[in-house]
Amino acid sequence: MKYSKLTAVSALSLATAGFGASAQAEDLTLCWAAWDPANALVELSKEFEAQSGHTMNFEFIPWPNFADRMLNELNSGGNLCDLLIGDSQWIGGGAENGHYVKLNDFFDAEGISMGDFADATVYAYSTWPKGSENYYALPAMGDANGWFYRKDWFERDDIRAAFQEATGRELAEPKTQKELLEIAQFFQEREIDGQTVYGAAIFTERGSEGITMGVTGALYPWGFKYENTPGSYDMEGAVNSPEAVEALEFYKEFYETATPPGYTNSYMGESLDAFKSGQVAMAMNWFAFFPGLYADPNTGGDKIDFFVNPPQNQAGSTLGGQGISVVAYSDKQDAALEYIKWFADPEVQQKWWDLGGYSAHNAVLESPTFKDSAPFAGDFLEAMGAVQDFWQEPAYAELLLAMQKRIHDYVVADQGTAKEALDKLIEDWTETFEDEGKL
Amino acid sequence: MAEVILKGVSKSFGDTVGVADIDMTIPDGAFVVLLGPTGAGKTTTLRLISGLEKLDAGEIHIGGRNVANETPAQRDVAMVFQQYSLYPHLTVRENLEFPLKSPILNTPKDEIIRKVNEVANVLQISHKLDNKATALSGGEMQRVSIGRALVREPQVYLMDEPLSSLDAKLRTDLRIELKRIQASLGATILYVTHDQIEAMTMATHVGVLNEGRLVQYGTPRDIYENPNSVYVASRLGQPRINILPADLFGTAPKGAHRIGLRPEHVTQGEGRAAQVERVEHLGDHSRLHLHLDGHDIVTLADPHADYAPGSALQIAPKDPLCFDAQGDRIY
Amino acid sequence: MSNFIQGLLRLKRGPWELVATILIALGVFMLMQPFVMWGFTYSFITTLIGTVMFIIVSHFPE
Amino acid sequence: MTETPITRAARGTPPTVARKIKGLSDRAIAWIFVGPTIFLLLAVNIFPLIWTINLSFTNFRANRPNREVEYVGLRNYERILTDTDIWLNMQATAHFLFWTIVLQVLIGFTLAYLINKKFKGNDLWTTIIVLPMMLSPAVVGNFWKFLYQPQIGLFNYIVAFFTGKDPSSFEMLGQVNLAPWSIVIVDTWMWTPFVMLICLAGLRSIPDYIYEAAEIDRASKWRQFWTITVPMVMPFLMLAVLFRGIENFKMFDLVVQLTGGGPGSTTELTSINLKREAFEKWRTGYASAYAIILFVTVFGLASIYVKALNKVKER
Amino acid sequence: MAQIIIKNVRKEFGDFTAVKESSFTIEDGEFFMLLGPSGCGKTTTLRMIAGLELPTSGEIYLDGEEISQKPPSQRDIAFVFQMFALYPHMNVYKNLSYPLVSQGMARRDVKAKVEDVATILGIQNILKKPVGGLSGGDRQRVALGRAIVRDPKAFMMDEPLGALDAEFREHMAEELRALHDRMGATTVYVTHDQLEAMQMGDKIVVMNNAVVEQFGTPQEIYDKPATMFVADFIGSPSMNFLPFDGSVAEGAQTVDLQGHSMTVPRQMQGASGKLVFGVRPEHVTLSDTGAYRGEVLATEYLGTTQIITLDTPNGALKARAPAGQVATVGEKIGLGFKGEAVTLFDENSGRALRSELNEGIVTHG
Amino acid sequence: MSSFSVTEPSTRSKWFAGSLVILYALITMVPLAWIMLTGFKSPADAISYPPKVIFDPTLEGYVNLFTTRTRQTDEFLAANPPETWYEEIVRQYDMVIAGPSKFGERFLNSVIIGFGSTFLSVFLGTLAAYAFSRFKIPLADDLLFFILSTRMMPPIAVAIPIFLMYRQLGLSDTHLGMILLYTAVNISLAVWLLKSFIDGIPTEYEEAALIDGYTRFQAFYKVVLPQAATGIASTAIFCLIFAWNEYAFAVLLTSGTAQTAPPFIPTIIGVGGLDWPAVAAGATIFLLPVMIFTVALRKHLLRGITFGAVRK
Repeated sequence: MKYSKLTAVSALSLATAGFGASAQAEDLTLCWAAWDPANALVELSKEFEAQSGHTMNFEFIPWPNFADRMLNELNSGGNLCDLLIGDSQWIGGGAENGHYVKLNDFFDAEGISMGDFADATVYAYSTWPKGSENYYALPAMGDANGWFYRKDWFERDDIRAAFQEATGRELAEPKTQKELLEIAQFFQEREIDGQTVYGAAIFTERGSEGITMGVTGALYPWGFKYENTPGSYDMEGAVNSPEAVEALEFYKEFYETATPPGYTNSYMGESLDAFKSGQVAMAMNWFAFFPGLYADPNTGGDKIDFFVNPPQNQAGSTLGGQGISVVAYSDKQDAALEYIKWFADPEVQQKWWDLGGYSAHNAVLESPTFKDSAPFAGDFLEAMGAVQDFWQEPAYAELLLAMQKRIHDYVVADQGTAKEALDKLIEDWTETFEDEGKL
Repeated sequence: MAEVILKGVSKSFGDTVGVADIDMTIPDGAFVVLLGPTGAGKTTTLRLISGLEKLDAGEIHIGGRNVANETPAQRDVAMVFQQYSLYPHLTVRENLEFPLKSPILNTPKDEIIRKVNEVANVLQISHKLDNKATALSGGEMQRVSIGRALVREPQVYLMDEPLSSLDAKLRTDLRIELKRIQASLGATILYVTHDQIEAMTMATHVGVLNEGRLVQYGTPRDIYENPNSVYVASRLGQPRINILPADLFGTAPKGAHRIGLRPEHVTQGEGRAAQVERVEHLGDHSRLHLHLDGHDIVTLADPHADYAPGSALQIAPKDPLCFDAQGDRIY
Repeated sequence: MSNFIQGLLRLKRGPWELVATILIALGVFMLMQPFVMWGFTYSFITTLIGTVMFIIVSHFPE
Repeated sequence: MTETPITRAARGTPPTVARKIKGLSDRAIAWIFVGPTIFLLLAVNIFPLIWTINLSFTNFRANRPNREVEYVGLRNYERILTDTDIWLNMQATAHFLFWTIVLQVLIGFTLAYLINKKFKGNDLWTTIIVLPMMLSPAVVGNFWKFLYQPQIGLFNYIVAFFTGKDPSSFEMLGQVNLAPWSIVIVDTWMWTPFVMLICLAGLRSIPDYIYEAAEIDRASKWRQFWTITVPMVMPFLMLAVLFRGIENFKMFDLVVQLTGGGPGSTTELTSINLKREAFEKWRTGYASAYAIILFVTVFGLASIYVKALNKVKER
Repeated sequence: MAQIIIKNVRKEFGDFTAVKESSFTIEDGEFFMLLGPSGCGKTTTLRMIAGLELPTSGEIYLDGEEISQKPPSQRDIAFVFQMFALYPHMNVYKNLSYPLVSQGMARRDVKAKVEDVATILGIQNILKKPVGGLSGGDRQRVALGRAIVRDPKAFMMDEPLGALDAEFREHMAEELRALHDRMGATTVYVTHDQLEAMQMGDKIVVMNNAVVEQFGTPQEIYDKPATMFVADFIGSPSMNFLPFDGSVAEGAQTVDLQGHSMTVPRQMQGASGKLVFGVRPEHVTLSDTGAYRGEVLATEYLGTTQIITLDTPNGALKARAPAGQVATVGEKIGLGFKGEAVTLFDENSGRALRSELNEGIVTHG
Repeated sequence: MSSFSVTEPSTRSKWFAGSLVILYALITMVPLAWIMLTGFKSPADAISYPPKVIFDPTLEGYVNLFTTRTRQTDEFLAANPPETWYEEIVRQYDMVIAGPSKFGERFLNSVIIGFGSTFLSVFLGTLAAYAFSRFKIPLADDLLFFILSTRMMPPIAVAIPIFLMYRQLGLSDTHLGMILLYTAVNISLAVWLLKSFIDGIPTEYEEAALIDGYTRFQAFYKVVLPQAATGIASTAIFCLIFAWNEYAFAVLLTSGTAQTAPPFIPTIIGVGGLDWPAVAAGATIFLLPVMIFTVALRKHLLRGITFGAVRK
């Protein structure tokens, strides 16, 4: 039991039984964020250990530090990680700066076809330049930002009645962003079972990517565009379009009128906490957490249900998710590739989904049983159909930080107007693209 | 033991002159005291001989050897410092053993024990051998540091005001003891002090330094009785010699610019009338502070003689020392 | 005051160090003051001059 | 000539022993002793500094090794020094600096003054008071974050207890008007002992006889305080203020853990801002210029500090 | 200017008694020395007079007024500290004016007064200088200036020359005494240097172990020591003590020392047992004929005189002889003592036996 | 009235001063005491409102700190009854201990890097301090200022070129790299502090040894070193505390292999949000050595924090 569980691999006997591709057993380190799916991956990888004889080590870093630490690691040419499940936006930098191993030859040799994976995920997680057939990662974890709510409260008659009275509508999963806000405002500071509850937990985190990921959940449905013409970097009129301004003002209103006190710097963890402790009626978060939420003994099961980020002017969800890449500075690349090969196997992918990971393999997603395999499975497919991602430029970090600052300054620190914030954002971004030589 | 010869020894520190052009011979077995005020170059001379400072010019010979390029270790001298010469982290015994164990002497073990015990006996510190050096009284410490010089048989002992940090009583006792040890070992000692009593009582030779120069070198009696300048005359003698205009008591002696009158060389009851300013009763004698034509004169008197301040007293010089305008002695 | 100016003229360390110290302090103040933008803009050069001056004048005689 | 160890050694000893006796020259020892330190500092401090100066004139990005590096002259400096956002960061730093120093000096001096009354057990209590400053600022920042949690945090609870407010009605770390004070409070908690210790050294450096002289000179206690205590502690206080000034000007770990610069940019001190530029945005050239600006400022303050240090040392 | 009377003053610090009941009187205008080894209580006594310490019991009168429990500021006394206690952060002028400003004197008056004092002490040219860079002598002058600027009733000086180097000390002592002679202010001066005390003092109190051993003029104390401690402490070399077992009757004029009869002043008090024959080195005469003989151990040349150390049947003895007298080490010489200057002591109590010589000085029984 | 002296504060003012200082000391201890208490709380108690002062102590925080845990199915749990007390603690959440956490490793890194850099900086610092104290070194004042100023530099600013250099040399995230870096930062303190200690050892001792037949180098290690031992020891502790507490360089230049505890502790997470008892436990373990050292150092504290300028 215990410690031996991880290392209970009798290396020699099993190494030969597996792939046999590498002569020696290696210690591989896989780096990822510390969250529920990571635990699933540990479970899943035991099989790989048994088959290949390699030992898997894991370096899981909490989300707020994840990008910081990993990009730092890559940029310093470190070989801490052999395998990296890196955020979708990193792919540009990873490819251009040679952090990631290009996988085309390997895929060809091993017969792995990107056609077997969902198009949106291949586009977002694997390719650079976008849409080209240059692969730097294998889609590992599909993800998008979605919502969950207290189904038990939504179903309570007293609450339903009160809602009806307040809004003249039935209390149900919101169909638009504005309805979402209305529901949240309804629950704000409502007394339920002797406890004051609040509307919804949204992302407001400043340090890494939190508030951007949250606010884009409003921006995309309003029709926000990064550029007027894709690839032209002409942001004036797109980024600060009236719709974008409205969406931003909406998000600020949401923050001010329908979130629990103290949620000035909250991201995934805080959102989960708020929900699990029964403080909020709704919360936004990544699909990745949904299996865990569903399994939660207090607020899971039939107390919880899920919905896709509601549309406003159009449908739109913020893309999450990651591909798995081999780090170019690793000196165990062969073993790392072995892992990818193993991971790409449809059976493994199915198991991955069963354990709580979001597979992007068509064999899994298109399986007839998929939709009913979990209460959020259908929502997941729907969300993935309308996802948008942040800039995937090599200068992504700079672009993101600018947005973090401008949005947080406006929404949380209450400085300036929405238009000013977006105007300044365009200035920042323009400067970045100028430095990049793209403008 | 050896003779030490200094030839034209000079040393300056930046703009300040340490010592300048010193010629001096310290005969084998002599007890030479260098006397002078702070900054006269006494300690510098000592440090030059020991090799702690490097010469600017001149030569130093120890036992006939020119030591210019030798390290302190190679010169084979022993030195007693004014203070801080005992290693506080060692016991008395270890302190005494320290020089014997040096790579240059590398004395065999039983020899070390023998010598240390011997020296401890001489200095009467045998019972303190295993004490930490810091647990000793000031007098004992100074005895041990002298002992640390004595365990060796160096060419010459150099002592830098070894008694100055002790109180008066102890100083008197150690003075006599040191003199006795020197005599019994026949050691060559170069001893630095600014205390004229020490210079006069212990030395076979006294060298008087002034601003880095050796101004007179001779026996204590010689220096006291036949100083070659005003400067030397005022170094020795307590109360200090009266330096007066040559013509204060009538015609000046030929060529003399100033005369030096030791207090005991003032004859009372004849000559010019001076005014008694103050009488200090010092027990064994009294000091009379006199005033004559705007000059202060100090002379001695019987302790019980009754002089009232303000009264007059006739005084006359007896065997004055005569100096020229530069302060050099004429006769 | 006249002592101070004389010290400056004779390249004495004390008064010059004082001038350099004041420049550095002024530069630091300009860097962080909330009043005028040009103060912020020219703070760096002020501090730099003060610091370089300090290094030089600390070798002047006392 | 008498037989001495030297003559003996000179005659028959092999050169190795002679060298052993003679040893290295003082000059050689001096360089051998200082050399490694200077070398290490050259390698780890000076060489990188020169590199930074060089980089500050380029548009280099450390995360884009394949891009061509261009010299852009003073453009990085120009950008930084005309950037109102950075100016705002500087003002946030100034707020932090000013208030921490004011509070620490007031409380620290008062404490030192009280401790100097030499009541029984003052040593023990002094040691206890000193503890916070020796701790890791990052860890301290981290657990103060816990203390500042609305509702569950001890700080809010205690404030609520004394003021009757609802503990969840205010958020030290999240509110624009409170966040700057949240870092001031923690820094003051942590570093007041430092100012206190130095003031205490200052107070203890005033010999009793000075007060006795003043007493003989018929100065009142009040006059003694202002004409003797305060001016004589002043050099020490200067030392403390300069040191705290330098330290807080480059403050990073504590604040990163506490507020991370937020909310918005209200507590984004220069170091945090610089870290974002250098290690998150990876605008290395630009950040280098930024670093040089901080360098020069700290260097200037440090030279004044060393002057103060030597002044205190002379006492 | 004032007379100071110390009456049964006692001072304890916790368990430690610094000064046992002491009484003496300092006359108006006197230069009064408190002399004793370190730790004898002399400084504590001085500080009690100044008000820096309050006595545990006893009275102190300044100019007829009982002041023993008043703070220093109400005593009108100036104090010169051993380490000078100049205010290090002020310049000379500020130091000198400090007591005046503290009293609330008008600015113009302060200036005039400070300049006056500076002129007296010859320090006008350094008024603007910080005290840090001054030489020892100048510091001393500033410290004195700060004391006299106020025209206090009395001056207290706590080893004011102790921090100066030996060469300058003698000079400064003369300056100080001259200043006193000019101003005529009552001065109480603490020192451990017997020569300084003899040279400068009008009167001396010798203290040892918190007790006043003797009180009198310098010559009186030298000639007629009341205790062995005083005899030993005063004079250099100090008094020779030749211990002997024997007895002396009241009225006796000789004592028996190792079988030799020695003249002594007529004794007013009889004693027997362990006694000590005390004679000053200058009262030892050397002769070839003397029956009481000693072996020369060492000679120390001192210019006009020399000190000859001899080994006698009663122990070591030092004699002061003219420098010209020849004495070779190892030689045995006859010794004579100047009988009328001899003091006999009781070794156990350490007290001098009463005799014609010390009549009126030694009163106790 | 018996032991009055004008400079001695009265009993009443002592009492008053004493109580104020003690009050401050107690207030200042509250956060520290709270964090130590929290280490012994259960996660629920840690975030309870109002904050709990009295609670059932548990070692859960410490167990969580040192282990990683996974949730298991009921069947699995039933089949494997807990064997140890710490296993039992996690069982109440239907979990099992999966292995050791990274905390031990990071703590060990702190120890290795701390002691390594301390040794190096004290070793080099002693040599340099001796040279500065005893020999005429050209431009010594400027060198000393330069040495000190390196410590004043903002770590983030220094980190930029260091990062690039280490990347080039392959020193990123290595123990050696961190040891060298901390040594470079610490050496200034070591040189200044030790210089002040060595300045306090009179040169006469070495001169005596030189005359007694020893070489300069022998005099250094036979005479100076033993006397400087206390100074060296306290310098070492100061250096150790710095390396122990350092965060900025650690967070920028290490990511795993050589990461020290300060950047790691704040990232200890539990299921969901931060696992405060585990964080508190980590903080307690991490802070405790420094507290002990502080008490041991109290006599040299001032010297250390003022680079040797102020002696107490």
